[in-house]
Amino acid sequence: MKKKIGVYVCHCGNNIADYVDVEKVKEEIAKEDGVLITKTTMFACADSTQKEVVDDIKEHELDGLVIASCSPKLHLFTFRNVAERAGLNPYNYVQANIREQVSWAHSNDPKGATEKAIHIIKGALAKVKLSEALTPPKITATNVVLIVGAGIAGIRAAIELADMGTYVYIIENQHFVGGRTSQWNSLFETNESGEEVITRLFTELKKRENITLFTGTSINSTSGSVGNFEVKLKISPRLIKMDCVKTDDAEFDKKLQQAIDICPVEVPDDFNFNITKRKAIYKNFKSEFPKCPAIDDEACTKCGDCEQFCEAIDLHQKEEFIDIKVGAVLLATGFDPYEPPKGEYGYGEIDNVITLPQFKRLIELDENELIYKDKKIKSVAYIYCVGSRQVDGENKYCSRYCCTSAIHSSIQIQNKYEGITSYHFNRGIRTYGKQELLYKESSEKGDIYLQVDEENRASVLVENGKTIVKANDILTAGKEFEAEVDLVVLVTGMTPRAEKRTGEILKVPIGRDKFFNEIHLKLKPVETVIDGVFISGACQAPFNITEAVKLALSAASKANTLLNKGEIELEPTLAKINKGTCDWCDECTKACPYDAILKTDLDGKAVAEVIEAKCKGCGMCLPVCPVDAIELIGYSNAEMESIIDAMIA
Amino acid sequence: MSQEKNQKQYDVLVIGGGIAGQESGLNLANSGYKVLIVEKDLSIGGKMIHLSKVFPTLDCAACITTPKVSECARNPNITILSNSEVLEIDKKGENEFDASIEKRPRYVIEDACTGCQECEEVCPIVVDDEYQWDLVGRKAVYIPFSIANPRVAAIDIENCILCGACEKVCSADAIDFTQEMEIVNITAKSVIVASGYNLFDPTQIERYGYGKFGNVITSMQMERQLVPTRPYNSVLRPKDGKMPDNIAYVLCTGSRDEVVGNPICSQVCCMYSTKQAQLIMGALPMADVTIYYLHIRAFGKGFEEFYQQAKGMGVEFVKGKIGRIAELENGNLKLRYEDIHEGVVKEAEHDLVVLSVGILANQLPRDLFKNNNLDLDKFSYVKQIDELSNPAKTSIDGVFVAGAASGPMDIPDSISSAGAASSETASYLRRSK
Amino acid sequence: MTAEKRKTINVIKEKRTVNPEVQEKRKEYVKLKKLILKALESGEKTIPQIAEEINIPIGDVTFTLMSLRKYGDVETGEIDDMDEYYFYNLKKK
Amino acid sequence: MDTEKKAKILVFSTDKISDPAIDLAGLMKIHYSPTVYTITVPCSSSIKSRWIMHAFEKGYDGVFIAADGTDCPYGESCSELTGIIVGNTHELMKAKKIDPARLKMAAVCSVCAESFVKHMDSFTKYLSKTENTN
Repeated sequence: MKKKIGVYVCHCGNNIADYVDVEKVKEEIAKEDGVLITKTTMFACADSTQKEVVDDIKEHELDGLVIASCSPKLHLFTFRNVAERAGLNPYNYVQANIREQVSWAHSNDPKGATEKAIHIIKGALAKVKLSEALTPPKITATNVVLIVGAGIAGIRAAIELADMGTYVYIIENQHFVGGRTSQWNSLFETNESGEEVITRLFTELKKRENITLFTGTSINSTSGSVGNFEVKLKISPRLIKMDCVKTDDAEFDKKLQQAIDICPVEVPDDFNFNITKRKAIYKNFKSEFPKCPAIDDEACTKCGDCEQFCEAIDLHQKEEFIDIKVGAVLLATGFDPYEPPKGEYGYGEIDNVITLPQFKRLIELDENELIYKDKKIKSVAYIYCVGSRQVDGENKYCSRYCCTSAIHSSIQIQNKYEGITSYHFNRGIRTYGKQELLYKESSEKGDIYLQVDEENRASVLVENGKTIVKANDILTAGKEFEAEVDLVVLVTGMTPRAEKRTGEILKVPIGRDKFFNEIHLKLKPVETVIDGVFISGACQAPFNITEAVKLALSAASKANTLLNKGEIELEPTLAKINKGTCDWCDECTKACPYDAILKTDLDGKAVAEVIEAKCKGCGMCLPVCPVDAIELIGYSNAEMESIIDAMIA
Repeated sequence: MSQEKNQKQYDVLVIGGGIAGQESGLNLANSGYKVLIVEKDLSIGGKMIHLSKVFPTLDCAACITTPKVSECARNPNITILSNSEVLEIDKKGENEFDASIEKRPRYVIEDACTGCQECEEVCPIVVDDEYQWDLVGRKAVYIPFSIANPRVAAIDIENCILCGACEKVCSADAIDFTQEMEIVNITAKSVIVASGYNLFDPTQIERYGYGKFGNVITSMQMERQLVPTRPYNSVLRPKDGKMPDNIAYVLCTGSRDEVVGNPICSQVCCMYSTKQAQLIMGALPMADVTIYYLHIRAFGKGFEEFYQQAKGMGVEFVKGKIGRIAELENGNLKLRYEDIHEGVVKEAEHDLVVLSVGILANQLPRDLFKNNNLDLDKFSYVKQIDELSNPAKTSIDGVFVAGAASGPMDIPDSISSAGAASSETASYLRRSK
Repeated sequence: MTAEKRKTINVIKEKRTVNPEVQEKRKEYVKLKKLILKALESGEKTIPQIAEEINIPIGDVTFTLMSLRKYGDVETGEIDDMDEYYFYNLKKK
Repeated sequence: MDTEKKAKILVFSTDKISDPAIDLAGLMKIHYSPTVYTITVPCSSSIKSRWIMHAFEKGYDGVFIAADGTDCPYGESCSELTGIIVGNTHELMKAKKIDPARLKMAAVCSVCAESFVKHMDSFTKYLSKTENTN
């Protein structure tokens, strides 16, 4: 039992002190048994306070420490470090959360909040009194990272990790790498084309010996945990033997082309967002990587016509599974463009209403004249915020990239084709930062900007065979404006991937916007609550390419730091079996998800034993024991019951 | 503080101890690299440590910076030189940068000072407190601010009358007037430029009357009024201490403005103003807040929702262009503006006007490098020469850029940019080893 | 303490001279400080009340008063009936 | 209403999933009764019936398990196991003539701040009512 405990009650500026009477809390706590020092402090986390606590622990030889401040999710480690620096075991430190769960939650009731703070701290005191000094076990960690998604974020992270000395598996569920970036033509950040950037990066990727790429591959299942994940990968059949395909072999290319030509199956080409069709044998663009076409297994009728032309084709390929061992997983799975439901601004009903991604493909495909469905385009109306900033729909968020992307496309068609009039029906242009210059350039080129708001949106209708966009323009005091246009481009935003399985297998939490959720936007922007699982890029929120790459590189840095020492310190919260009481009934082994409990022999009696390296401290074995012979370190009956007592006392 | 104070060789020299410098320094230090952070200010923490709460999560800036600040200060692989400035960097070859650093005297022995503030009490001088953006005074010997790191006193020698009172009273014998400016020469294998940004000076826009009208303040001055360690007891007008009840924000002050030479958007003002408006409504429940804007750039994760929340709380957003601000006899301000929704010129009276000042490039990196050219963009930000695939890469191999040194950026963007810089630096160091 | 207290101030005095403007500003501040503290001797006052009583520009009064408050000479009282101006008191030390 | 004695509720939350949601409720300043006290455990399937029974003995009016549900980082068996714990404890409660409705369980995801507060409000209301009728 600890007898010399120091308790510090944090004002947190006025975050706590405005609602909790910290002086009263201090007085009440000072009366408790075993409490030697009680102090209040403006910012417990400030370096000066940390120093003061260290000095106090040393001077008064404190044997327990309680800091009542914010959520332990923010500062548990900060204060455990404080304890450690003063020579106190970090597990003799307990944090009482009197901000998130007291002052903020009950800011409407200062008296109630003060009472609750006292109870919460008493609970923390009860815990610290019974706390044991613990040393965290270390596990070996594999310095290997699995990157899911070979779009720009994934490829960039792969190269960087490889250069920092980490082995990388990178998987892509498509048969080709490059993700969304490869689908874009000119990129607004630098005017390079997506294809160029991906080609450049893929060349770099191929140079690294410590990167293995699997295309057509997804995660089938995982087990294990940080440092040692075991992942089963599912490789779907490409139906063309990749190793048969030679580069710069004109003869071979000819044969492949013949095979493509003979293929009788035509399906919408999703690389071009379905504005064109492709065969069941396909590749996305000229320099697509890997440099080998693929056969769309779902679309292919297996007629076998192609096989006669090309020996590389193998319609009998089956899906394969391989097992890999990795220390961490980095998700860079990207986004799906918002797909408007039929009828939203005439989409799917009016012939010449398309989405921004479709428009971008169209610009890429139309070399000299902008033609859509055999009609030469002389005027374009852009309708912004389609699928973003929805008032009634689910997507409340702004998709961040689309204003700039639409404006950039508009500039691009001015430069590439002659005499096109552009109308931008926007809800406030969000060309933040240097992107503002594009907005300026487009306005100077004569693009017409009309602003609408949530209540008065633009509408698209057909009158006498002509497509008309109507709106009340805020910029001209709400005057009704009408434009007859050849093409309507719906500036669609980003949505989370429709493919949910990867996130579900890895149990990555999702946020209110349904994108993957990081732990903290500012403190831990690429970490998730699942240790060893990182996220980066557009799978966590809409981002443009530069931003996604920055996040990918951040995640690479964090993953490398986690694994490069070859070992990771774990929490020492492990299950412990009271072998005297144990009657070996097997219930605990059945409950344990990690196979961490074994049958062993104790002087002729069969008893259970915990394998420490496997135990993750979840405690699932605790309640199933019929004789109550298992305790979790830090959560023993004595501790739990004394906390329960203390909080109501 | 690092034990290896006199070390002369580092893997990485980080210029700037703000959030970007700290984040990249910490990442690299945690991977085992030796890092030197040079901070020109008396404390590390940059701009962020002075902010109140941060958008869109409304957690307090101090709660996020102080742990990072103390982690930096404690990390055995990090050495910090505060109150110091890099004068010149000479690239001698791959992995070899010679830097000379000016270490200015504090006139206080850092290790001896306990931060007790007894010296402040006896100092007879009161001058503008730059850490409170001149809203209140400070002494000539002073601790910069309560959560400064290091939290030790310094003497502002320009404003000192050399009375010696501080030295007499200091029980720790920490005052030392014999200190002189030192030049520290070090070598580093790589450099991260994380020198941040400057705020736009609104005296350049005369028609807003900043500096002339006491109740026209900058957003940074409002920010200080909203922190726990604020200069006044409440949000008050600096001219007469009146509690304002009708506050106006003028967005795009010094941004998107060709006339002042800054045509780009500052990326943060819309959101920090929206945040301040929410905080003001908490601090002064009776006050009305009007935000005059051109476009609201609520683009980041959770920003749009935050903007809608502010509207829901009753913050008034007026799409309008401010023409001129005039001061009335009672200290109130009259704003002439073009109401874009209605297409007419209007006037409105407010009792406090906050200018949402934009951000500008820090000029420091411009002439730092000898014999090498550090390319800048046309707004004097450090140029990212391969923005899409190597966002931290600059025109000098081995020199990387982090945070707002490469352009306007909010905190999450600065942190991810710093993450990228640390990662690119680490692989550079490994590649060229 | 065994050794006599150091006096490094004498070292710097030989090297530096004090800018006369700084001395001027100090005199200004001391004068204002005295006036404000004196004005508050007769009881709590708002900033406009002090400014009127001592006949000093109100902006200067606010700055000096707030500095006095920061260094513990003055404390904040209640707000006036109009919810406009706070009263300030002398702080008993 | 305010003078009424508020029901004391013990909440078992989990480190990684439901406790962050309770924190988030605070961050968003959504209020609930201040007589709700939280104990954090690694996983909701580690809660022993004896702890819950102990709480009732000591005078808590209600016990609420903010379960991980399918989000549990430790495995999918969590929900099922937590359900069994609640079932077993209900039996023990019946034997001691404690209204089984005084123990509740619901899955609370890491961002389910609003749903947590709703649970607290309705549970507080229920417990206050039963107390009055008892």
